[in-house]
Amino acid sequence: MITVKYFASLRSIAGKEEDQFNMGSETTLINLTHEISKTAPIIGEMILGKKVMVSVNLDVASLESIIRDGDEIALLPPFSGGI
Amino acid sequence: MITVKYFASLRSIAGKEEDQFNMGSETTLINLTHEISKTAPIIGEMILGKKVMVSVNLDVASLESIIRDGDEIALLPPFSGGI
Amino acid sequence: MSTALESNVRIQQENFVVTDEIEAIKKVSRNIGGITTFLGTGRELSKGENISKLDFEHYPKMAEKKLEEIRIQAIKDYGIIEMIIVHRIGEIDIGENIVLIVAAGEHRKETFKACEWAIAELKRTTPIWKRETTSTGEVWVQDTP
Amino acid sequence: MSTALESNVRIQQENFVVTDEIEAIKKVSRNIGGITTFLGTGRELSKGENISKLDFEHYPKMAEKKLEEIRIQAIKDYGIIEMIIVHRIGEIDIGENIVLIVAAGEHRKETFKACEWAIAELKRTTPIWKRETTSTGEVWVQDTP
Repeated sequence: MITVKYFASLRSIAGKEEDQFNMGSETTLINLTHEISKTAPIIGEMILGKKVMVSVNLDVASLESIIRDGDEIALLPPFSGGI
Repeated sequence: MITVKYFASLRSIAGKEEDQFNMGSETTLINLTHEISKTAPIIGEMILGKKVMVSVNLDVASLESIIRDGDEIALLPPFSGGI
Repeated sequence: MSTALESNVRIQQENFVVTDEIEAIKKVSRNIGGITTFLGTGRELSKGENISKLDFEHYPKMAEKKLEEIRIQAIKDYGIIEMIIVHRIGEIDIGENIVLIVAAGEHRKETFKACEWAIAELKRTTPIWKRETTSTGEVWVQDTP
Repeated sequence: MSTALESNVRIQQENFVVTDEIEAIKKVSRNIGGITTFLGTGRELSKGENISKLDFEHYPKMAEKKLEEIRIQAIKDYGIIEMIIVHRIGEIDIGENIVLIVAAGEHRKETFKACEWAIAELKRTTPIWKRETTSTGEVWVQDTP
């Protein structure tokens, strides 16, 4: 299973903190995005339109990145820490 | 009387914290410097050679400045405050 | 990870005391001559609107990892001796402390540069989000594109 | 002179507490979002020599006047909200606080600029002198030509 975490404004849009997707042993972020789009097309569009960044196991990743079973994906809206 | 104050390394050279000079009602810093040079030629040279700054009543002044009876002159070696 | 990570970069709900962080960094070396500190606090106004409350959320583990990367790079690139970064999360009132960056070095110039770079880099790379509550409601602030 | 002068620029023998100065400056406005602080401390090494003690002397009244001029110009030129400057005099041990500059503003950039300018200006214009005691004796440091 692949875990997808939603943060800040994304959590409100998704209506949940995280999801689980069964994508087999290996796939790409873009394939995962298509899977997310099936139930949350708005979020899919945000990912493809680079409105949110995506991290894989705590590092920012590109949509072409390979992801594997057990990976932790997070959808990161623009940061606003600091002041 | 004109008061002359010596600070930091200048105080060690002068061997005192301050002096009094009777220069009449009005003179220039350069005339005062010549007066100082009579007893402390090294200090006179430092003033003329711009090794020390001179202040008149708390403001930095040039050697051409007019000084008056009652003024407070200070001889200021290069500053080293802060760190 | 080293104990340095645990103490020198932190994300926490509770407030921090600037003097305590400065005294901690002073203990690292007797050759520290300059310490530049940046403290971010909650402002009342944002884009003309009155803010009544701030709320910060972070991505645990990733946020701490980014702060540690900033600390390591600041020490390396600017030649400072040590850096402490603390960011608070949760509810924060107007005037309260939000973020602290302390850069200690032998001389002042590198500490100013490192501190200014670190707060900009934190805003750019660290997964922390701010929600502002105003009279018109709550909004997640999106500073960085 | 105003009470601002008495509290915001000071030359004193006793130590200061950074947090106290920051809390004092925070009270000036609820629109402060960034506070940059520079703290100068006594280093052990100077030009390769071990320092055992520092001693600071100032020209009373003129030094305070210069600090107040720096504060006023920093607020005016950099658009910050307030600045506090404290410089200690007398004997200071290695690691102890020497000088503190606190610049508070709405945004961080102007506070970094104002703080960095102020410490450079202090060194350039304020009649304060440092005497270092090393194993070879005592010497008045002459930084500024």
